Amino acid sequence: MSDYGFYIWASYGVSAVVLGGLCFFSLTDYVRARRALNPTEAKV
Amino acid sequence: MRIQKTDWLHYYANPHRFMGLAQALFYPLWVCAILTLSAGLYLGFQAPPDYQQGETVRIMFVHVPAAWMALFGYSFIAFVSILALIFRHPLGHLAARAAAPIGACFTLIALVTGALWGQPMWGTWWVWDARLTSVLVLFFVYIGYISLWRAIESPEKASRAAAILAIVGFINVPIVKFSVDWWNTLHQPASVSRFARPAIHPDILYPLLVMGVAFMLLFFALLITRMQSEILNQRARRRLGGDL
Amino acid sequence: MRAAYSVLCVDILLAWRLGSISLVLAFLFIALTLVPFGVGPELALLKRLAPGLLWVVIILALLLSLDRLFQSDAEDGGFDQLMLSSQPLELLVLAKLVAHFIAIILPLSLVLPIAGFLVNIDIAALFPLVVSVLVAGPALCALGAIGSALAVSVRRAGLLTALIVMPLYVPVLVFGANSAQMALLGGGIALDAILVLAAMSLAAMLLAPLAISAALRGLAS
Amino acid sequence: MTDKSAYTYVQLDVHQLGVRRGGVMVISNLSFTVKAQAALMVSGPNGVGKTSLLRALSGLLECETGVAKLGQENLATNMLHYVGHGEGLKGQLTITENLNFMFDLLGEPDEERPNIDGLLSKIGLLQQRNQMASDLSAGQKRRAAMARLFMVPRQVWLLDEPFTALDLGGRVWLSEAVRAHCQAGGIVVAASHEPLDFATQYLTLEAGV
Repeated sequence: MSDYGFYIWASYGVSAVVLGGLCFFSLTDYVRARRALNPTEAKV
Repeated sequence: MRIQKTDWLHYYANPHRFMGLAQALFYPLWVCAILTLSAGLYLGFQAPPDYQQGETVRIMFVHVPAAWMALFGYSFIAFVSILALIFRHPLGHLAARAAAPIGACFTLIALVTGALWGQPMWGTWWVWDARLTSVLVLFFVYIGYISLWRAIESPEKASRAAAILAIVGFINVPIVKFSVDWWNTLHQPASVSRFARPAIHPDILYPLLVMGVAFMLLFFALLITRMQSEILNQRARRRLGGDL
Repeated sequence: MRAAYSVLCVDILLAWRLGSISLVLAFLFIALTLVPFGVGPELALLKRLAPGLLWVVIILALLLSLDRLFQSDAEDGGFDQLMLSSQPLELLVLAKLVAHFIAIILPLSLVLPIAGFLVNIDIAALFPLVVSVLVAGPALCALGAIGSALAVSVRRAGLLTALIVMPLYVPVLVFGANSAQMALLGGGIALDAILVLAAMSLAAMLLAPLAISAALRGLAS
Repeated sequence: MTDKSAYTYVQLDVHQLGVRRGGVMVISNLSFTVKAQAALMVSGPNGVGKTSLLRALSGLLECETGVAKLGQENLATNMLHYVGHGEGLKGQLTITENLNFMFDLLGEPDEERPNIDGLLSKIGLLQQRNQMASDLSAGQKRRAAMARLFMVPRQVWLLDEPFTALDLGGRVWLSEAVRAHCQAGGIVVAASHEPLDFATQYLTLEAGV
């Protein structure tokens, strides 16, 4: 793995950053939308 | 609008019913996605190096499933756009809009990992190979689609325009693939397709499939999350509008 | 048919009076002038690049002309008239596409021999190039018009239209430019590529009016 | 349809109309009837959906719900004229060219072309016949847009703010045209903020229904 370690780790790293970022933003958006509606919404 | 009770597709046309389903699926989907992803990663690093590509074969475990998801994501968008445009399914536009950034991210991953794999293999970051080029065009299609959503203010107009673009783009993608294939034979007649190898070894195949399933689960987990936020935001806006 | 014919004539007349074509031609020549500054004035290199360069520049020039294709109609209420016509909107849209072909692509392909000399085009490649542009022209108009129609309600639609249209243009560019390029290798006209272009043009001219009308019905109001 | 006096006397029924615009229902569940030979004036504050109503009736805007019937038939494009805010004139065409184009679009394929000069004198633009539409004043453009009403006979006229930019003479002239049209069995629906002297029926839209 030593020769190509950089490329492999970079691949996984980029994927993790992109997907992780997408998950993070999707989930925080979701939580924010929930919070914004919660105080006024009867059933959660 | 007449809703037939027997038609499962229209049963979930109602956002409230959809929210119920989405909430029931929310945790199971996320948990399954994360578990499968861990399993896939584990299998990927356990797999022995490939006899041709050596250790770099591990890049394939993200690259190939990401490319699958890039295509699947766009097909999904086109499919729900047809549902929305022709059968007037109200959740179609919502699903298409929520799926676009997810598909674009997978496409980006496929491109970047493709380049990172190309550098050690061919000594260059980018080759104008038919597959890579098609995926690049697909990425631009995604970007155009997302930009169109953002550029049009009125939600009905935006959803209509985006749905038409999704369908047009869906017809376009195979034509791009076909034309780029032809173009490739013209310029590098002896090129060997890099992915087509006689029978993939099971050591490689299993991690690949597990990662594929993991990405698919992740896609749907993200999809229902994004769709739910969209519905909640719509409700909030409507409530705000009602108060004013 | 009278309505469609009238749309065709009026659009050509308007393009003529507004001078759209002179702008497009000016852009074509200016863009071509920039090329030797960029890649160097070496004639052999230019000769090899010429067909592809001309094709790329034509596509960029066309993108400029697409911007206003439907927007002026949307602004002055012209679409309301088209939609209230006794004729189907699809037919009138088709007439507009044909008008755009006649008003922009025809003159563009006529000046190609002159423009070609700026980049030292091979005489052998010239005729195939003009043929490929003419055969691909309807597809270029139709696909570009889809982008223009989708972005019709966006105020500064230029970049957005380009972004939407570029991927649609890829197959046309591939077959168009390469059919002309093949002539450099001494093959004459690449008939199979021209046939593919013709098929694309036909399909685009048939299908694009449906997509455009569907878009305009919901967007132009 | 060829003879103006040959309209059958029917009423226009609008039933449970719903129109969505910008994500909200601007009109919901609106029902009303315009009697035969009547001119309905639609009024109401800004943003209440007057223009949307006219555009929905004309078919330019898709309705979420509801139906409009002229007599027994569904109201269709070839039964109506719509004159809205955009005049639909091409700035770089002369008035004569514009009117010819208008006729080509609106007329049935076998319909005979009316005398354009006669039409121009009727709307008071004969002197401007060879001027580019972009050179006309707002009122003159408005008159030119109204020319379609006399060019192709259609039973229902949908007029959005018909008096805007028209001078006194223009208003008198338009009112007379509307009365004559109603006399012949036509129906007019006009949205306006200012009083319309030709109105025989009134509908006030209210916000927040």
